[in-house]
Amino acid sequence: MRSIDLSVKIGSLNLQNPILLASGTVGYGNEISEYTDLTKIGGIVTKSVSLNPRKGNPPPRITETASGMLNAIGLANVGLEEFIKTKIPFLKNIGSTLICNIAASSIEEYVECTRTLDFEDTVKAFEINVSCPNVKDGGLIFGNDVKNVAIITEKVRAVTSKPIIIKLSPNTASIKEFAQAAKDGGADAVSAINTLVGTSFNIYTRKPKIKNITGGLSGPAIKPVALAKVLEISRNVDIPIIGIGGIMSWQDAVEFMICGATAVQLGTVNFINPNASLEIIDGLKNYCLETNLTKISDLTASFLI
Amino acid sequence: MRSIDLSVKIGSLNLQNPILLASGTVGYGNEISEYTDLTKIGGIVTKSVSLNPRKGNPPPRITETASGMLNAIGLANVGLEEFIKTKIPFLKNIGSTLICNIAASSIEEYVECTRTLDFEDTVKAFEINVSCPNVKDGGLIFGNDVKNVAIITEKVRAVTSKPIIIKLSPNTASIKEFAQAAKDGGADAVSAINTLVGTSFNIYTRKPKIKNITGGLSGPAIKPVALAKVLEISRNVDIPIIGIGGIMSWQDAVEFMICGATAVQLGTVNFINPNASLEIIDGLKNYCLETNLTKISDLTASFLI
Amino acid sequence: MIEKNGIVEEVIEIQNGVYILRVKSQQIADEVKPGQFCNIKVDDSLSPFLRRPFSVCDVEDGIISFQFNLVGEGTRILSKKKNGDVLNIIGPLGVGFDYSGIFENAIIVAGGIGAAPFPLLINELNSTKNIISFIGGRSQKDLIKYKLKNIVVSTDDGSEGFHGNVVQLLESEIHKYDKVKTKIFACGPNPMLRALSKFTIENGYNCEISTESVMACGFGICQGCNIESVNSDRFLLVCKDGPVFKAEDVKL
Amino acid sequence: MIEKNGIVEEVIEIQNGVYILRVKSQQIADEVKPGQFCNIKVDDSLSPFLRRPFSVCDVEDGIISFQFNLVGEGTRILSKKKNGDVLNIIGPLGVGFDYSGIFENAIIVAGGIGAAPFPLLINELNSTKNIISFIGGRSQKDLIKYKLKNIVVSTDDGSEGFHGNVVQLLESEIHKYDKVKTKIFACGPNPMLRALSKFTIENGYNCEISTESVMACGFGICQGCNIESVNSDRFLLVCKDGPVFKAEDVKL
Ligand SMILES: Cc1cc2nc3c(=O)[nH]c(=O)nc-3n(C[C@H](O)[C@H](O)[C@H](O)COP(=O)(O)OP(=O)(O)OC[C@H]3O[C@@H](n4cnc5c(N)ncnc54)[C@H](O)[C@@H]3O)c2cc1C
Ligand SMILES: Cc1cc2nc3c(=O)[nH]c(=O)nc-3n(C[C@H](O)[C@H](O)[C@H](O)COP(=O)(O)OP(=O)(O)OC[C@H]3O[C@@H](n4cnc5c(N)ncnc54)[C@H](O)[C@@H]3O)c2cc1C
Ligand SMILES: Cc1cc2nc3c(=O)[nH]c(=O)nc-3n(C[C@H](O)[C@H](O)[C@H](O)COP(=O)(O)O)c2cc1C
Ligand SMILES: Cc1cc2nc3c(=O)[nH]c(=O)nc-3n(C[C@H](O)[C@H](O)[C@H](O)COP(=O)(O)O)c2cc1C
Ligand code: FES
Ligand code: FES
Repeated sequence: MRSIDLSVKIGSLNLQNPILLASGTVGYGNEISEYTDLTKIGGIVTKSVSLNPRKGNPPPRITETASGMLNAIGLANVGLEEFIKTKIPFLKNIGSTLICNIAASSIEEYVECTRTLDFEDTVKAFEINVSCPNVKDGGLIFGNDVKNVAIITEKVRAVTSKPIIIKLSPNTASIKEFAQAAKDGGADAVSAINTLVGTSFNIYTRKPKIKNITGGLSGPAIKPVALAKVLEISRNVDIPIIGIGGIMSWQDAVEFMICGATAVQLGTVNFINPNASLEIIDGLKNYCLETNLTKISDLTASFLI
Repeated sequence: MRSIDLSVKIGSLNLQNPILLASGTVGYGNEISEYTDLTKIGGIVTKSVSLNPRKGNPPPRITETASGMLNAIGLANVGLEEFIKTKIPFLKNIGSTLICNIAASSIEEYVECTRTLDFEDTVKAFEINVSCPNVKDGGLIFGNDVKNVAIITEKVRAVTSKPIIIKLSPNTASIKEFAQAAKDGGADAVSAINTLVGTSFNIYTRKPKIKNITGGLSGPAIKPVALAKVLEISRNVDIPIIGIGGIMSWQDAVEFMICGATAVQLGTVNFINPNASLEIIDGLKNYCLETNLTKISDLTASFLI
Repeated sequence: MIEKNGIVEEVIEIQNGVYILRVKSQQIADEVKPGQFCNIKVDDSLSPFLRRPFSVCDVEDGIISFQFNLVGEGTRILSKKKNGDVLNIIGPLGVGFDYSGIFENAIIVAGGIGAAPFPLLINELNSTKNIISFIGGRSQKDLIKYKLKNIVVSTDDGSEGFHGNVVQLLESEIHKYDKVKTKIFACGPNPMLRALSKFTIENGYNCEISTESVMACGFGICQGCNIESVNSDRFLLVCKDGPVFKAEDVKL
Repeated sequence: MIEKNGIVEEVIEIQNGVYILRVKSQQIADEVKPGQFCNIKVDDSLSPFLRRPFSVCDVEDGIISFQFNLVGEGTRILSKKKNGDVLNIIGPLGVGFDYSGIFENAIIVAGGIGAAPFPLLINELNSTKNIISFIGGRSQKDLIKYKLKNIVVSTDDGSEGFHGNVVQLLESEIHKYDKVKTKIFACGPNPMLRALSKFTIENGYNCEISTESVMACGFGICQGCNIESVNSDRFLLVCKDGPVFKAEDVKL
């Protein structure tokens, strides 16, 4: 059997393969490590961390939808200090490339978190979440203002030399402008997409099924939208893209790469099949064999249109 | 059995019930009339008509997705003249309230179409499509510029006294601004939503599954997004809303009304169950009985949040 | 054209990956004409989302049958149906074959699962017609002969019959039949139909082809199944204007 | 905690709308403790999308059983499973009942389908324990007695046993049992658990409740199943910290 090169590069970040686990869908890696071998994946993006602990939104905070789900976890996390104290030690030992996702309610908070985490060798790159739809402060307020995205990127860039990935919101008319702003601000890559704003109501109580009223839509339902956003960025902005949104199978991962993604993240699928990442990596290998690809990176933006 | 009042009012337009058939998903009513009784529904919105005939996009122009489909029909239609000559006569006799959907590539074209159709008694209201994602000229170019939406509404308002409904795009960060612009321009209602921009690729040919590259995503996959848009408008702008997006069952229709819709439109479901409209009307009646509602219009914006 | 719940009689795998699904539906059985199709909801879940179109293969005692290949999720679910299962079917749909003319030789050209509509056509053809079935497949095991008549075979790999494709086979055999007394009925993959149309048009044969397209509704309301027309600026719809067209009327 | 394909042995409707699903899974059977649950993918389609959580009801010879109510799409699909069907199961999950203490009376309080986890608990309880099962339902037909012991019944409509709810029943009977030698194990709808917790906390009973929440993953990665904690500012997770909690530890 020929050997296939599955490795990909995002700025100065080398990944053994393009399969990452998405922020907020695998916690800090400990629980999922019982179901899958984290040493085999491309990397893991941690749950968004903020300067101070966040309790998150009250229950119920998830609900099922057609081929997807809504969540309004509200960036529940242990806060920067405890993250460094209790989570990093475990993460050091999982044998997987660690990308740290940062969420914040102010530009200063983004900078502060990045600066502090920059000292942690375990952290190989930052994903800056400017696109969480489920918190009142920060999140989409940043993500929907192209100037903010540029400023945040610049300021974060100033305090770290590690790769910076800006995670973009799909809840905009023109994602390419945001990708351009990220690039101009000095980002190494963008990831697309975060969840779409959605809601769902109980028709007997007339109350929202999610206490927060709206939540973020994820899962295969959003895959066509995510692919279109990746393609839009890919055709307009020269920056590596990490594709996210509804990936359930290796076929989906390939589709994202063809549309322009250098790597992809798996989110919701982890809840349904916690070993999906390894199955997808195997599928990618077979696809490369089947289609005579030696380097998976050749797939990126190989669309014929 | 108590009698239930299913009628609703949109501006000066009275509908016997809130179930409309969505533009582009039932042609001009003739084919679907073999499967359902159009005299029983609230009304029918015709396929977007433009001043001149449009051939539409080359095949393939649809593809299935998870709980949904993409289409890029490209506003294929017979053009205004033939519409009046050959379609209106049939539509006169279907015994259903007729709403005429107009698409255009220029403000003048919108005005011209509305002015001409205003003379047709059969046409009871206009739905102005400023949100088609599948044509290069017009469509989203208008729909994503709030100033255009205001101007189009005003100009169309000036040439007809029939109810005007502006059909809004979900491909924006803040749909409420567009609803407000429609209201300020003199619209009687808005309909939300048109399709979301999406794409899908064949992983072996690396070509898009839709020749037009991107298409519009419809079906249950988008329901949570559509509901959130309806709720956003409902909480911020005082204008009647026609809810659209992924309705498959009476439960979905109720959910839209609770979120703020005065009426709803059925789109993609017609392809799968051409008699869905009548089944949904029956379901609404039973729901009213079950929950002691005498007037379905009391449901509109009855959310408890 | 009706929407109807049919009751599955049985599903049989007639050869590797090729199934016959038999469904009780008196009304469709009474109405259907050769070359027409039905649009089937394979189950009542959201996945797969759309209906799936299949040609009616045969009719017997109020039972319609479909012949299908295992392709993806939809056909996999169909292949697992059991006696007594309920299947929601819209049909018969579209324009079938026109076999009303005064030809003598009915030549069938079928590639792979393209054989599906022909048992019904053969049944309906006036018994005075001379029926010849040219069928092709990649290999011997891909040949579908189910209820066909006077079969002449081609395989791409030469494992049975003529070594080559079915259009080449036809070209080499057709001199045996008087052109004006012959009508060709074809169904199969697009490249085959394209080659066949080229041949029949250039040589003045009367030929009808059954085409395929992605479909949502199957009865003319989604406009998703368009096909380029030769005679008009407008597109034709495979589901309503077809699936059977005169070879010279459409561009594949 | 493992992910495993189990083979369905059988599904039986033990009473109107209540099913027992028996699945062969030696590994889960060996590991599971009373009060733990499994997260089941009811089929391999996208709809329903998420797994469905069910308490393990009983274990016998490498076969785990679940007891469930017909609620919606997911349970409807489960109810149709046949012997030999494959079911993807993650489990055993969560923290079950703590029955290690030195109590003498094990009082079970179950509302409706809340009876599900108790057959396994009863099996595991030291045979020296005195087990009493208080069960409640809206009406006689809603009472689930499957494999329970020493059953005392309440119905909202008085059609069988005590006329009232199961917590009222318990309150009227509990004086018969020495408080310090008694431990209460409860499962049922939230209003019942709320009333019960209020009673047991105010009266100093040792009580554990099995709670429910919407779930996606079932093992701690989605953070969707949060429940208010009494002792901490942080939420607890029903799937990981529960589903069984001490009554005094959570706010329902
Ligand atoms: C008029 C007509 C008649 C047909 N008759 C037959 C028949 O008699 N026997 C038979 O085996 N097949 C027939 N087909 C093709 C058949 O519809 C597809 O094989 C089937 O839909 C595949 O579904 P799936 O879910 O198994 O595959 P998937 O690959 O999962 O389908 C995914 C999507 O692609 C579409 N699709 C896939 N293949 C085709 C195709 N070849 N043509 C059109 N759409 C496709 C499906 O409808 C669906 O929307 C016919 C198609 C048409 C248009
Ligand atoms: C830890 C735990 C143990 C459980 N044990 C049992 C059991 O032993 N027997 C039993 O009958 N039921 C049990 N349930 C409830 C069971 O999970 C739901 O009845 C089931 O998920 C309904 O699925 P459905 O598709 O039929 O209903 P649907 O109404 O179609 O489900 C729609 C959505 O709501 C969720 N949902 C619906 N009802 C509940 C509920 N009561 N609790 C949590 N989520 C719900 C579903 O998971 C799904 O996401 C348990 C729930 C939890 C959390
Ligand atoms: C339960 C849940 C929690 C999430 N939390 C975060 C988060 O903390 N930070 C973040 O950047 N994205 C978060 N996301 C978004 C995912 O990382 C991902 O962008 C999104 O779910 C789309 O991918 P998917 O369809 O594969 O799930 C969350 C998603 C889910 C479903
Ligand atoms: C095949 C197809 C064609 C459509 N054509 C039009 C159109 O011509 N004009 C228009 O305003 N909307 C058009 N739409 C959008 C629908 O009217 C509707 O807004 C959308 O499909 C969402 O509703 P649904 O999820 O119920 O289908 C079309 C949708 C589909 C699926
Ligand atoms: S399949 Fe819908 S118009 Fe032909
Ligand atoms: S269900 Fe996912 S964390 Fe509990």
